[in-house]
Amino acid sequence: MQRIGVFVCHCGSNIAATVDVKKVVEMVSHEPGVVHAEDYQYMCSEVGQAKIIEAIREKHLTGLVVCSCSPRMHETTFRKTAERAGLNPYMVEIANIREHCSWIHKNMEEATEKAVILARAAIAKVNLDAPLFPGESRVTKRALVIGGGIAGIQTALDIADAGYEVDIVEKTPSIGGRMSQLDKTFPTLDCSACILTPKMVEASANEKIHLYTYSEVEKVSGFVGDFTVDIRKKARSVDMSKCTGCGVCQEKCPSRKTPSEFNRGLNTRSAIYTPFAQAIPNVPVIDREACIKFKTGKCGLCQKVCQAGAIDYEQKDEIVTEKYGAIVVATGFDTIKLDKYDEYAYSQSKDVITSLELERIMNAAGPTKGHLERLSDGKHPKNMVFIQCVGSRCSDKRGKSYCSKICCMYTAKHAMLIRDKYPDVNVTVFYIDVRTPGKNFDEFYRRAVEDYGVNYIKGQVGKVMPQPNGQLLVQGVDLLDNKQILMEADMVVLATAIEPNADVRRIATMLTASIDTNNFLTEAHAKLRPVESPTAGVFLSGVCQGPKDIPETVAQAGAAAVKAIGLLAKDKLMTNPCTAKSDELLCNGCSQCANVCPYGAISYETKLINDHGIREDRRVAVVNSALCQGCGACTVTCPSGAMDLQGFANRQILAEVDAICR
Amino acid sequence: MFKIAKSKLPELLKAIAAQQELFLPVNNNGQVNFAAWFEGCNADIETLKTVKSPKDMFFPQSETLYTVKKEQHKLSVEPQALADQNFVAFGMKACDIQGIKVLDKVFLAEPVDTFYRARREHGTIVALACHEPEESCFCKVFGVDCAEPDADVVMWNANDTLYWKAVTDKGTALTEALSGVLENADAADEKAVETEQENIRAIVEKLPYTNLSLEGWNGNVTEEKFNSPVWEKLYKPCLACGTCTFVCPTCQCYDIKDYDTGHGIQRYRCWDSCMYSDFTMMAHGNNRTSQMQRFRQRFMHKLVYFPANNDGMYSCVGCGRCVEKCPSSLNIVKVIKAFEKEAANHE
Amino acid sequence: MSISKQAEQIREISGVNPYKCMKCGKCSASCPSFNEMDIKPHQFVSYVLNDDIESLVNSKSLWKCLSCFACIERCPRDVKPGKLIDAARQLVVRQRGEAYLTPDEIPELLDPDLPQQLLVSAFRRYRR
Amino acid sequence: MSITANEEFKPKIVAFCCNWCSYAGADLAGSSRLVYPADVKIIRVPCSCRVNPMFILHAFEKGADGVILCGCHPGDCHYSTGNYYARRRMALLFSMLDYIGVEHGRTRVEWVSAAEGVKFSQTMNEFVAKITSLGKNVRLEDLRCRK
Amino acid sequence: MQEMINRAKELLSDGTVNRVLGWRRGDMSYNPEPSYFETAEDLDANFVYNGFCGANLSKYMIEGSKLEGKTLVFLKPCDSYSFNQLIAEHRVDRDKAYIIGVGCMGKLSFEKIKEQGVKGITNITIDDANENITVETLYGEKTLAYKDCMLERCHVCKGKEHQIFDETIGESRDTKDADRFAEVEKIEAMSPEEKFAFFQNELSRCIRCNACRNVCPACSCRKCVFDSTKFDSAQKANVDSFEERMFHIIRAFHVAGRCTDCGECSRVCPQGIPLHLFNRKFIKDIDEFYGEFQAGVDPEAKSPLTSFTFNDVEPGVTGGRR
Repeated sequence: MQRIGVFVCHCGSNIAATVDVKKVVEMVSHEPGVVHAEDYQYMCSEVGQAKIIEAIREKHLTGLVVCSCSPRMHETTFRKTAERAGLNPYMVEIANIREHCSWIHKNMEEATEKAVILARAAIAKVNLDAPLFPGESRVTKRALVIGGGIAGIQTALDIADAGYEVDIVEKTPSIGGRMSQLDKTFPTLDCSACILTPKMVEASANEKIHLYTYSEVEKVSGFVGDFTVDIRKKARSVDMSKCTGCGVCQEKCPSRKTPSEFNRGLNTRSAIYTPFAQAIPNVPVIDREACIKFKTGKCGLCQKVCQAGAIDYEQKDEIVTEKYGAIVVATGFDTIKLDKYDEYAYSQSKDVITSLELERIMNAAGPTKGHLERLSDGKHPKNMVFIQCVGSRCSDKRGKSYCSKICCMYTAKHAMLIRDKYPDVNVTVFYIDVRTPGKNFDEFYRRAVEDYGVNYIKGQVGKVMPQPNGQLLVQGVDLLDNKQILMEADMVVLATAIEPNADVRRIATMLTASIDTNNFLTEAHAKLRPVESPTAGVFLSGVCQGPKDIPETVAQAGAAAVKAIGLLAKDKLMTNPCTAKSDELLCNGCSQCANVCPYGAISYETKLINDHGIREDRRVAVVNSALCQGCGACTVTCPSGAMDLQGFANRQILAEVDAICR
Repeated sequence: MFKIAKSKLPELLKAIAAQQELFLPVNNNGQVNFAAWFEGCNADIETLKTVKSPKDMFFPQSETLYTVKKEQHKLSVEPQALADQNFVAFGMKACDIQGIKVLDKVFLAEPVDTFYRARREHGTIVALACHEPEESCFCKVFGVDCAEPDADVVMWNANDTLYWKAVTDKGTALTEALSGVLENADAADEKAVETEQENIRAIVEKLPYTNLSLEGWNGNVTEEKFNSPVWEKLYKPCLACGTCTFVCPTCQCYDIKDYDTGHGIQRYRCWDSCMYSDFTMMAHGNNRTSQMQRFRQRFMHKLVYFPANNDGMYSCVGCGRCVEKCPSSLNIVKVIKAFEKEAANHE
Repeated sequence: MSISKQAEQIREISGVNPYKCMKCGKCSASCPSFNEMDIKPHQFVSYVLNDDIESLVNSKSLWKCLSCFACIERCPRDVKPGKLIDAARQLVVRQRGEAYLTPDEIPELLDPDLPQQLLVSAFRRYRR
Repeated sequence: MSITANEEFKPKIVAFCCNWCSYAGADLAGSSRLVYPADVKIIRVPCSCRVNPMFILHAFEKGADGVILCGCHPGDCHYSTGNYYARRRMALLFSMLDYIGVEHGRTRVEWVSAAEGVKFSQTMNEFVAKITSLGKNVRLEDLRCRK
Repeated sequence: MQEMINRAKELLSDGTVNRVLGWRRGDMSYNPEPSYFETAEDLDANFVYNGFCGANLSKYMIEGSKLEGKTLVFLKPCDSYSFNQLIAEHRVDRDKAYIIGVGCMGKLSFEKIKEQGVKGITNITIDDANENITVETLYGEKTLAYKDCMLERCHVCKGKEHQIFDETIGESRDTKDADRFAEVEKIEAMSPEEKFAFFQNELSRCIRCNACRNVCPACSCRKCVFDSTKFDSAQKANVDSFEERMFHIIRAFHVAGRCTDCGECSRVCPQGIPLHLFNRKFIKDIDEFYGEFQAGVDPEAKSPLTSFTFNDVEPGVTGGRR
């Protein structure tokens, strides 16, 4: 049995005017475990706290109940008071007799009775309280960034800038990501490469940053501050230390039929390749699927022409194991597949293209060397139609329910660039809504209409029909005119919805980070913690969390970096002791608790258990108190009651219920 | 001897209920159990076996022992009043009555269980001979004659008539109080009862378990049976539920628990089952740890320990409820037969 | 806002939630009978929402819809204007008291003005 | 003990409130002096997902007349997903209580944010009125707990 | 049956399995028991498979998984759902089991036979076509239609497809002739007073023997909350009607989303309480609220109570319906 002291606060007249505090003191003094009860004007004052300390020392109290204002106000105060008197701070419970009682009730008798009941509930809870101690864990001062696009690069640069080591793992042979595929960027029309390349160079030159390109995260274990990650460095077949990046191998390679990933399959590349001219590192890889040497054993031309002797057909995948304190996910996006949107004839005509493909066509390093031409016959188009919201804002099963956010702006950009460079081309844009929230965004869109004469039609396209003469017949509607429109076009550009990179599912599972129904990674709080994952130590950067344009991505990348730096700056992590705890003897190992844990705090171990004389190996749940945030979802999922929450234990809550109902 | 047409059963019951509290087999949604009589209840004396044995008329599944009340700082203890109303247990079978005798050995021996004794003293047992014994019955093995139950009053159910014979003073007193509804029986009726008894005994001879042998269970066999390897094979299908114990007429183990009513404590006892993992889990914590041990306990108790302490009286009465009700079809007969086979293999 | 019984019936028959419409116009863009209609497919939703079922059932569109299902297939919001207009037709047919025709009753009821499409649509609806 | 006609029925109501939204909402109701009946007693839990159906049945067993669970609005859970689990659990539990014949309305879930002091107080007023109209909980109480 | 014995003997002798988990012939026609077999002789003499082998052997594989080597286990179609669910919960080890899916003609209920006025059974024979059963008794012989003697669960059978197996033996017959949720719907249509009276009456017979819990493959807890002191819920007697209600509601809740509707609870209840009505209510609700879900089909599937969608129904809004 505890030795409990009850302290009833008057809070001036805030409580005492409606609650008979003397009566409360008198009533609770009869409760089991209560050895001391007193009231005072202001319990939170220095004098009030001194009274508490004195009582703890003199009456050897083991638990405190303070009947006062909301615990949200002074729970911490009184916990510290208890600690000063040598009592475990978690042996304190607050009965909220101000906000929940005196302030809302007028009748003194009624309010006093309720205050007594609230005090009894708190006493019942303290009776079952146990001292709790925060845990400590160390922090590895190194961060991992998964994804080497603009989000990953910016995060890495910011973390490195603060003086911490940071590794970037990039799946493709070069960092740069989606942004490296873009031609110009809105709303200022800078050349994408001109602003991205310096960042890429900076990242590769920074001695705190280590790049793992052509590599993938294979396995993640551990938890916040102490992750262990296996990284698979795929065999490049080119020795990075020897290669000078001269490019002769790529020129000589006889296998040239592989569709270029970088150019979205609009042209081909060699089997040994760097994705694009400014690639970092500027070291090619051999695509073993396409390479004649690997397929037939004959060829080896690249090895012969390489003066540096960098070609190494024997190279194997390598697993590197590293430790990290924080992980930033920056896996980016891709455009959705259009196979379910046959009405736009994407698969039927080469002249129906996605906007990202148009970026490559417009780019001087692209498949058409920057000339706007039809891919079917190389002719210069006269009429171009842009269709918005292809797969975005679709609540049916074909598309995505969300707005992809960037399409309105890039379509305005495309329309404007085309009209600027080729004033002879008529550009029509079919839109549902034009969404331009952003600094100088609406002005940008209006310029396309007002200064460049782009024809914006409010309405959608129902069908694109390729004609025998190579033209595309577009059937749409002008809602403002209430007319159906049939027009011929030479090219149709689809503002295709974006979706998280396909790898994100696998990565989220490894990190036990949660993802939503659209595969976007979930943030810890939609408003207040937008760059943190609910899994402690995991941060989100860029489009993996939700659609974003470049400025937003860069801003979020910086924010994620700050959060990671904040974590890395700590030497030790103190953990909240009100965490879940599993009773090994009762645990079934059924995994249901882990299924509901938003933090991935629960893992399973096979352990030798001695259950009253029966010794056997059992699969049991283990809660990592560094990760557990104490929500209690697992405790209710656990059918055997093995899982309980310290500080809010089952029996404590039941005791409160008993005290209220009796 | 007396008699009454079976069609007049409702009147008989009403007449008894007018005198005393009456418990009898009542059909509730197809399941027959002993329950308090009420006007219009679905009395069923044709079903041979009630699901639960009638033991809870004397030893209820749960009963309050005393109550502690708390007001401010004061505690007061209120003892539980003992049963003080007479009641009739109507339609009990011979095996169940033998079950009560087993309970008597436990609860009426020193120290006497006053709750049980009060109920025994106030209860009048009106037995019913088993008109059509069933295949799961093996009361004869334990010396029970289901054609002639040992009770305050015995009834036979034949020829659409209930024949009524008072045996004890209690029985006679009840019979006298019912003179308004019972008719006097004549010599032909006496003859009919004899015929019914012969019929019953003839069927009993044909029952599949009637010749079950208890050889090898008497005498000083504790060590031998306890250490037998047979248990290890036998217990495997056991689910560790308490069905067998709760339908059994002789299982007498109980647990004592406190219930927090919010304004005090009610101490009550309730049936416990040796099949449960927390059986005899007391402060020391060293209860039987494996289901094999718990399983063994139940049968060792019935067939070895109990007779050893009670002049050879087995605490199984052959009612066959466990044969019918065990979810995994285990029962005491299979246990006895398994040991018989084991013994045969050894020879 | 309380809605009329007719509007409610339309919603019930069609199983369409008109509030889901985002007014993109893809239905009208897809409709092969667009030019013959007085009320355009993308407007159907508004008429139901505005509870003007009267205009809808008296419209030409009711009988011009081919039930080709292009709007139903392509609607990105699962609103399916085709189902709405079909439901409006059901209303009219039911009001005429001919809710449950058997195929052999049809020939004598045939009205020269009745579009074949309606029959096709009705069979589609009741083919189970 | 039976309730006589002239004795006013004072329901016992247990309100489980999550620490982050609803408990703060109740605090706001308090600091805004928004009156609701004293029959409501609040138990603080970290999250609505901490509330085990057993707690609710236990409250009824011990004589509560109504139980209400308040949590953050769906999507606003401090722990991201807790209230979604709570919502499923309670939907099933309440449906079961309905199914076994407990009066509809003895249990309730309400999402109350930290800013919704008014909603908290209104909800409690409504709930107390509902329970008062339903009367004493006799279908789920343990008779031993009666005085 | 002979095919099963032969195959079991083969697998025993070639060392694939160390033992066989099946049904052992009882001393009455109707009481075979779940049992292990380790020798060919034992199998020949005592193995049985017929309409009375209703027991679901999946749960025995929890202990079976701890034994040395593989165990050959015979699973009926409905048992295989339970086995899958136990795999999902890591309670059985797939690698420790060699599963033979056995055909099922519907399983028989001793209670249903007795309900038809049968007393003093001495022998029961089932005809080859499984159309009729002949009951010999001390009081004469009686022929009953197989269908009339089937367990309730077989009338609402989920289908005779095995969800998991290494091989299958024997034929099955479709026995479904009733709607699985008809009984639940009937209760849902009652007034609250009628519902309360219905369950009050049914549960008044509960003796807290725990047979329903202990036979249940979903109730696989090492220690049930009702046996532990963790919740102040340790209860074992029918002291007051509340406790039975608490027990059965919480039991149903704990298995909600995990219950495969194998029907064992109702089969074993000595008091004939239709316990499946609780579980099936939750199954029906889950189907209606969150989309159709059958536990035990896919061990990888997330159970409805450990997942959610943003637009789930609100608690209580579905209530109060009649």
